[in-house]
Amino acid sequence: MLLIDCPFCGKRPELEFRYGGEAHIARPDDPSEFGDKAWGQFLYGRSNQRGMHAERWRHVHGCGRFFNALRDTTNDRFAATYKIGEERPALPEAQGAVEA
Amino acid sequence: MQRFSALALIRHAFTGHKTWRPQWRSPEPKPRYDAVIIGGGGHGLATAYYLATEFGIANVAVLEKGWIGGGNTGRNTTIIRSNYLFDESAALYDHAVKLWEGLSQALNYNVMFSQRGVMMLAHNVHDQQSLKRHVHANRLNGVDNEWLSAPAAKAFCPPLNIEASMRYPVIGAALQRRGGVARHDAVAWGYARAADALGVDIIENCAVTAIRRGVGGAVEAVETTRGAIETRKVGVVAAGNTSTVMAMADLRMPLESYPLQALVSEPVKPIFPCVVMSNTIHAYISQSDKGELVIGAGTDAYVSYTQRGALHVPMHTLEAICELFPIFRRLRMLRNWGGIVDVTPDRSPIIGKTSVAGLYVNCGWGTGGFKATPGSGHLFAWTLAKDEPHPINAPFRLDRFRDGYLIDEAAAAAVAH
Amino acid sequence: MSAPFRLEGGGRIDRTRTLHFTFDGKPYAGFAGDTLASALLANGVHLVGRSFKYHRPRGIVAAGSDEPNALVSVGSGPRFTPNLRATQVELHDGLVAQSQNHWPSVNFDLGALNDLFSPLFPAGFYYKTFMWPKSAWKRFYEPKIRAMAGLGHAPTLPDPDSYAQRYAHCDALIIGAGPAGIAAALAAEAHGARVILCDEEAELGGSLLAERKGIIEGKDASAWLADAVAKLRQSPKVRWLSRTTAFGYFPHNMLGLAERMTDHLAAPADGRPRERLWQVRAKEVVLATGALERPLVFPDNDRPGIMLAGAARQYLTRYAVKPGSRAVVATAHDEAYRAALELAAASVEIAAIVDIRQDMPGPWAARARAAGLRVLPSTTLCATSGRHRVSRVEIAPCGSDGKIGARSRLDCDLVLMCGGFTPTIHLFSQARGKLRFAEKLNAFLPDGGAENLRCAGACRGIFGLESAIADGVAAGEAAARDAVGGRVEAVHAPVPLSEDGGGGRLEPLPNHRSPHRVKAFVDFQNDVTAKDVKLAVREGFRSIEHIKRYTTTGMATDQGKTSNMNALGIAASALDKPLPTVGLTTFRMPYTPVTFGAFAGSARGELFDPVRVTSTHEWAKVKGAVFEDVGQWKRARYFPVKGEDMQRAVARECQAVRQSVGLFDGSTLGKIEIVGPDAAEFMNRIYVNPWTKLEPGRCRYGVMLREDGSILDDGVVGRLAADRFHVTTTTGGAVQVLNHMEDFLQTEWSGLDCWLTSTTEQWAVIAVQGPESRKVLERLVEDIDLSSAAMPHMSVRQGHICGVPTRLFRVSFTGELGFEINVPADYGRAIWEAVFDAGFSRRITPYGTEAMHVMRAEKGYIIVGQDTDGTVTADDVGLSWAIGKAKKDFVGKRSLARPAMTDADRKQLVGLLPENPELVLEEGAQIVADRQSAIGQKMIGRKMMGEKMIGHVTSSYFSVALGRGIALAMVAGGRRRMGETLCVPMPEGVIKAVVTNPVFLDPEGKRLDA
Amino acid sequence: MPDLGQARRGVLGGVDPSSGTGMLAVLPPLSRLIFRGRISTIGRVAAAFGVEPAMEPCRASVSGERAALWLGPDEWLLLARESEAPDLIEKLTVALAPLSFSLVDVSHRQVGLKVSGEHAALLLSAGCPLDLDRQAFPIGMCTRTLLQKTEIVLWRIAETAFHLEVARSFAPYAWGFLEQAERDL
Ligand SMILES: Cc1cc2nc3c(=O)[nH]c(=O)nc-3n(C[C@H](O)[C@H](O)[C@H](O)COP(=O)(O)OP(=O)(O)OC[C@H]3O[C@@H](n4cnc5c(N)ncnc54)[C@H](O)[C@@H]3O)c2cc1C
Ligand SMILES: NC(=O)c1ccc[n+]([C@@H]2O[C@H](COP(=O)([O-])OP(=O)(O)OC[C@H]3O[C@@H](n4cnc5c(N)ncnc54)[C@H](O)[C@@H]3O)[C@@H](O)[C@H]2O)c1
Ligand SMILES: Cc1cc2nc3c(=O)[nH]c(=O)nc-3n(C[C@H](O)[C@H](O)[C@H](O)COP(=O)(O)O)c2cc1C
Ligand SMILES: [Zn+2]
Repeated sequence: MLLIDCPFCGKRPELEFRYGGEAHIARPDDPSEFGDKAWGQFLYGRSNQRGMHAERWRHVHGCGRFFNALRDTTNDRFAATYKIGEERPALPEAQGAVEA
Repeated sequence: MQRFSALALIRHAFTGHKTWRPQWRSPEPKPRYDAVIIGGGGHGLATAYYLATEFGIANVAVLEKGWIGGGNTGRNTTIIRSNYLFDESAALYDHAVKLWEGLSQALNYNVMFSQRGVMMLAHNVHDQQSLKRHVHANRLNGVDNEWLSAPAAKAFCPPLNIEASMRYPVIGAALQRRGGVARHDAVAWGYARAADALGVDIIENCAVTAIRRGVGGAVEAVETTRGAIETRKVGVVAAGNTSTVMAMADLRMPLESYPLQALVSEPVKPIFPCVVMSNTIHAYISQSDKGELVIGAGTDAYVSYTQRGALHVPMHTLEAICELFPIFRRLRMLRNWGGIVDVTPDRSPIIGKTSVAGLYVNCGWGTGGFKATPGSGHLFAWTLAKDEPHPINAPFRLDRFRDGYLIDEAAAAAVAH
Repeated sequence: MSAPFRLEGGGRIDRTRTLHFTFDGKPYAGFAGDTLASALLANGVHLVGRSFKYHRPRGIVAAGSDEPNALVSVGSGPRFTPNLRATQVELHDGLVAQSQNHWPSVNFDLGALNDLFSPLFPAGFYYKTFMWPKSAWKRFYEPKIRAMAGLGHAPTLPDPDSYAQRYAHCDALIIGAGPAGIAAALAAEAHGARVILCDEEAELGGSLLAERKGIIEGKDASAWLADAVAKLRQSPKVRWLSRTTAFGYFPHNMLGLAERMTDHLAAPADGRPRERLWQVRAKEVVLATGALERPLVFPDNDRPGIMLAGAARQYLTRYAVKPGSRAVVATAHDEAYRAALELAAASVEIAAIVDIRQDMPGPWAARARAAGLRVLPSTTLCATSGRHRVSRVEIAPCGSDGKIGARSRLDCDLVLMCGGFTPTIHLFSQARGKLRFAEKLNAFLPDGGAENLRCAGACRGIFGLESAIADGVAAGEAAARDAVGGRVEAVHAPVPLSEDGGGGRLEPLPNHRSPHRVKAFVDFQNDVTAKDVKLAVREGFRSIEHIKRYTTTGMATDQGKTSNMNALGIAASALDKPLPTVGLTTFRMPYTPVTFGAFAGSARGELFDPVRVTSTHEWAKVKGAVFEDVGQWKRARYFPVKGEDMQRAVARECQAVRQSVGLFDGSTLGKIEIVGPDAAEFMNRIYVNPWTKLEPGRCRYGVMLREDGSILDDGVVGRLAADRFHVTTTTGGAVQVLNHMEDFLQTEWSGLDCWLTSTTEQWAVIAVQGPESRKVLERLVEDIDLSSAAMPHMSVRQGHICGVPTRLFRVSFTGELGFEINVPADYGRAIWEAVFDAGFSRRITPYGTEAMHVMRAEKGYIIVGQDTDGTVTADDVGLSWAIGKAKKDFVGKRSLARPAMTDADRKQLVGLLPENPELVLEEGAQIVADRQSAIGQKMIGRKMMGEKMIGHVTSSYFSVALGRGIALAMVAGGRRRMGETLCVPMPEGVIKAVVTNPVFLDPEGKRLDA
Repeated sequence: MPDLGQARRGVLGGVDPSSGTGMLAVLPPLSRLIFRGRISTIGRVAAAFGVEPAMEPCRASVSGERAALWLGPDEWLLLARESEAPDLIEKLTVALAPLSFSLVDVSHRQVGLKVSGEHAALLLSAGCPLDLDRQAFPIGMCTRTLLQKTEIVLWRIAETAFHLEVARSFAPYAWGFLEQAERDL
């Protein structure tokens, strides 16, 4: 069970959270301008990153907030959590490196 | 290929089993092949086997980054059934079940396909509606599936608790008698041995690291940890790692890879005659020929490549197992493990061509692709050989996610495995 | 009753408490503090079971959780438990134990024929045969194979015991209470850490429990142990857990511990849980799990009476049991000499110490010789004999070239073996720590890269007693420092690794016979021999993972604790590769098997999943309602009176509503209050409907989509004020919808000023439906004008009912004039009863979900989740009228423009009337258009070509109001097919049905507006 | 027409609080309001409600018989005596106008339980995954979390006492779970 650092409440057990999928997939202001291909990618295309993955979590059984996290999917270690609207933090090379 | 039989065993017994030869060779990669399969799981090996047997393409390499069958093929709960709802899925999975029925003989390898019946439990009115919808659709598609009352379900599986006082009582079940289990490792090894005998090179410890493309973007070669290999046809069958491999050709896939866990109990004498699945309270269970209860747990909620998951996931499953089978409460977990399952938005696989010429993909089997192994391999081989899909896999094309023609088994009835 | 092999004095047993037990029906006695294994050995019983595949007689090999052989069944009736290690079963009075895997008895087992035919059963034989004839697999071979496999029997009765669970947190979790672990715990505690210390044994002490002569910090080892344990017990900062196995290491320093609480008691106090599962989150972990002794691999090394040297020492010193009278000691490691000396001192005759090594650098050989023991260096053990117990061995000199000299025989009743030690790195590896192979130690050692953990003592290759303690102190201090923070200074440095472990061997002992003829066991429990491993390599299995799976070595219930390293050694030499490059298989939880019940904990019966009930539940129960499960809720399905079946009850309930008035509990519907100046704008974006123009006091039926265009949920929404909406959702959708809304509000439209509050549980909802409903309510509602003019269909008012504040909706899911009373939930029961009383003269009738379903189907109202699945759009179910056409965007809108969503052949909701009005179609039944092929469908289970399923029945009931069966169905291009006759092929025959509009009753909605 | 204004029936009405070892108790009914709004509104809430809602995450502030529990960065649970809700809503609404905010009466949505006694934290740890040590979860800390299979609001009101808010229909489960867990102390 992961230990997740909610930007509001601090470190809490995974059970209190709900995973929210890949982060930073922005919904277009006007979806009608998106062609089928682009819309299909928006709906379904995912980086499914092996390595540092930007993802959303909601502290649903806590403060209720959605927030973003960077987690290395090869070892499940979190590198950062940050609030919605904040920039994806830059990581030192070593941490950000993607394992093949 | 050395034939396997009881007689052969007796003959070799006299020589102390000294003269058995490797079941598949360990060749050095050649500089070029007619086709390269990335991924030595059941599906990849079956693809190579059918390319060689059915389509006469034997100059094929299967590249496996670890050991063959070490992916999900070697870590699944081996449930085989074809009672899927939609016409497309029923056709796909039943194609596989038919191949399973003669597989041991075709491969000359006992894959222990055991048609002991797969029973899916209904716990409420909604379950009943959904399972009956399956029963009727299956019947019209020529797939066996029948509705059982709760007492009939218990008669079929005596350890089952059907007391009305249960929190979620069993109100009935759908039974596919042709469903069952098989020996997962034997499937990989059997295909490998048979493909190898036809000339296919099975190259282990060989990870693909890049896909090289030429003018017009067509596939030219793959780079591997054991050097570059030229080829015009690449079939990606990398299950949990598909997104990573496809990214080498700049394709972003409609896939997410999640940990899926399973566990076995200590072995006991035969007590559990069939396969039972309860989707509503999350339990999947059968007993292997070695005696351990094989139990499927759920997926963890997040993308991960760690091949393990959290403790609360198997705990949740064992709660359900103990409710359904209270006599198993004192049995003990022997081992728990995880796999990486590649899940599509509609929980149906992708088998077909891609926008990159010469690049084909077979993925998205998620929590339930073992059962499809022979069919999937056969259809994918067809697609690779003819550069067009077989009618059965045509609906499972990648660009259905662009225009919306999903085959949404999940939305229709959310049944895993 | 005195046991013949019990020593006069010594040991940690309590001789004042004699305990009686039976094994295979025979009575024996032992003492408190015994394990079943030690008590059996004290009684001279060595043969305790039969092996998995060849059914060979087997004895006790080890003294702890590493025991591969001595698996027994314990208890009887509902407490019968198979496959327990005799070495871990603590003796209690009245214990009943049985050996396993034999027929008819452990002494005479017909299964042993397998051993004779064993040349036919090499590794993986079953993959090569049993294929012909094809049908024989299912009918003959497989049942036979299954019956042979499986060790013990499963229990056949439900388990009466309970199991508990607990979360815990600490600064330092220390696993293993040997000298290293105890030292670590003391040090961590002294530095201010909250400590949990656990050990799988009944007593804390680890190897110290068998330590006779050691001196620690100037004290006798047992005195040191007693002091240390006392100190730990007294400290409020330390929780110590014995009989507690750390079985799993999970991400982010979460560990699973399994505590066995009652199995060691003769009569557990009633209600006390049998086991307790701990989920511990530790800031720092110290693994002090020690090391496991390895057997040696030599021909017929599996006979009863052949055991690990260290185990023999433990039986002697901890349990005061002589494991035999005359022993041959075979070793590749110094540690066996200690055992030999101690056994000799206890007057066990040592026939010889047979050491495969040429030179023994340590002091031990000299000590043994000084004590008069016969030490034979460069000697191998090449055969054993003795049917139910070893009685003789053959030894021979053996040079470094592997050449065997002249053989000689030694009589004995005990063989001790020691092939070296394997550090217990299981948990470290589970934590994904990296390993390093220490050549001199012949062992893999932890080498960093894991979680917040450190290893100490023998599990890190630090074997000396003093150094293990020093290492523990350093680890405990460092853990405290890292967990508690900068205030603590660690004083001691970890002990440097000397890599001097005193020898060891990872290959079989040489012998004179053809390797293909001997059975030298590697994995005792799964009957895997050295030649099996070699055969696997010969057959091309090169990866150790393949070798494991082909031979099943390491896959038994001990998970290869004693065998994995030997298998690896044999595999490496067969592959002709350096051992570290071959590597180990993956370590997985659990370290030792853990009871299912412990994982399931209290989640059984009522506590399996919360039972959610509404405020009228008890009332309905008293009225004899039949309930159905809808998610976690219990909902009244129907209210039978006087022995009615469901059909009759439902017919009566429907009639009552259509003719007079009925009462229904709708409290389970999800409710969300959306408040704020931007509430309407938010609604516009989340629903397909337009909301701007909805007046306060009015209601609207709302539909929301997922972003992919499919229907997510629906429900009536009341606008209470310009900035306040009362939203309802389906029962099952409540949580999901709130999450969906919060998601968009927080992440996409965070600029909108509105907020969501779940009010599902705030309101009890009582639907009063039927032409007489207004008349009933008029008597109860004080400050709301219920007249049609003042309160038309689809409106909401706030006021009071019987003095209780209410939100009163005029809405209808039945097609009748109707109201839904919302009152604060604690008043639900009282108001329900008040309405019931007020309606008495009008024969007000409570109705359940089934009647509700029938009536809504008569009106063509859908149920999301029944008439829709996740593939259905609003238009598919005829709800395009709800879509706000002028809206530029809403969630899901763009997806509706995709080709598949506009396909003319999409399934659409229609009504379906069976030609025979008596018939009720089955929900889930499939529909075909082509009559010809449909008739052919009478053939069950065979694919008919030509026909295509074009739809299915989603809802189907007998409608009393219409006097016939009605159904809703999703049919491809359904709206084009009005009036067409379609076929529903059933196993019994084809049913014809006509496609109609899905609104069967009162299409103009006159009754609603009454 | 009957007046049922006094006819409340709590979901745990049938529970005998003297059962068990006395560690569990059902709290009497309370007024409960969920206040949601931007942080700038909090000053006026403090003035009208008489309790300064905590800005620090997971903290409750108390004054007399009123309390404000931080549940999220824009969400507070306001507790007051049973009869006060209507007046409080009125007062707060007036005080906060014309700011935007949301105030919703949830008095019946949840049930208050009290877990107290020397082993209160230990008992809760049967199902609550948080560290309930005094340092990690001090008096005055409050948060939504889990009790086995149900969500709760957990608030430490004394060294050895916790106030739990449980959703109404989950309260029998929470009670039953805690009762069962008590047998394992
Ligand atoms: C716990 C669990 C239980 C399951 N239960 C069932 C069940 O009961 N019934 C059922 O039908 N299905 C089940 N499944 C699903 C099933 O296991 C899979 O769908 C199926 O085995 C997939 O086979 P595959 O050959 O496609 O993939 P895999 O067997 O995973 O093979 C893919 C291979 O590709 C290799 N690879 C990846 N990347 C590269 C690269 N870059 N270069 C070279 N090689 C690469 C991998 O190493 C791997 O060996 C379960 C899965 C799990 C994890
Ligand atoms: N000379 C040698 O080669 C050699 C070899 C082995 C051991 N030793 C002895 O080892 C001692 C080192 O002490 P130590 O403390 O490192 O080891 P130890 O063997 O004394 O203690 C390890 C303890 O860990 C427990 N344990 C292991 N895995 C566990 C798990 N998963 N859950 C719960 N408990 C678990 C065991 O029950 C045992 O009590 C020295 O006294 C030395 O004499 C020496
Ligand atoms: C159907 C099935 C049965 C298994 N039976 C056993 C078993 O009896 N003993 C065992 O140790 N492992 C058993 N395993 C688990 C494997 O040891 C292993 O955990 C699994 O293949 C995943 O590989 P990994 O743990 O090496 O990552 C079984 C696996 C499967 C899929
Ligand atoms: Zn939070």
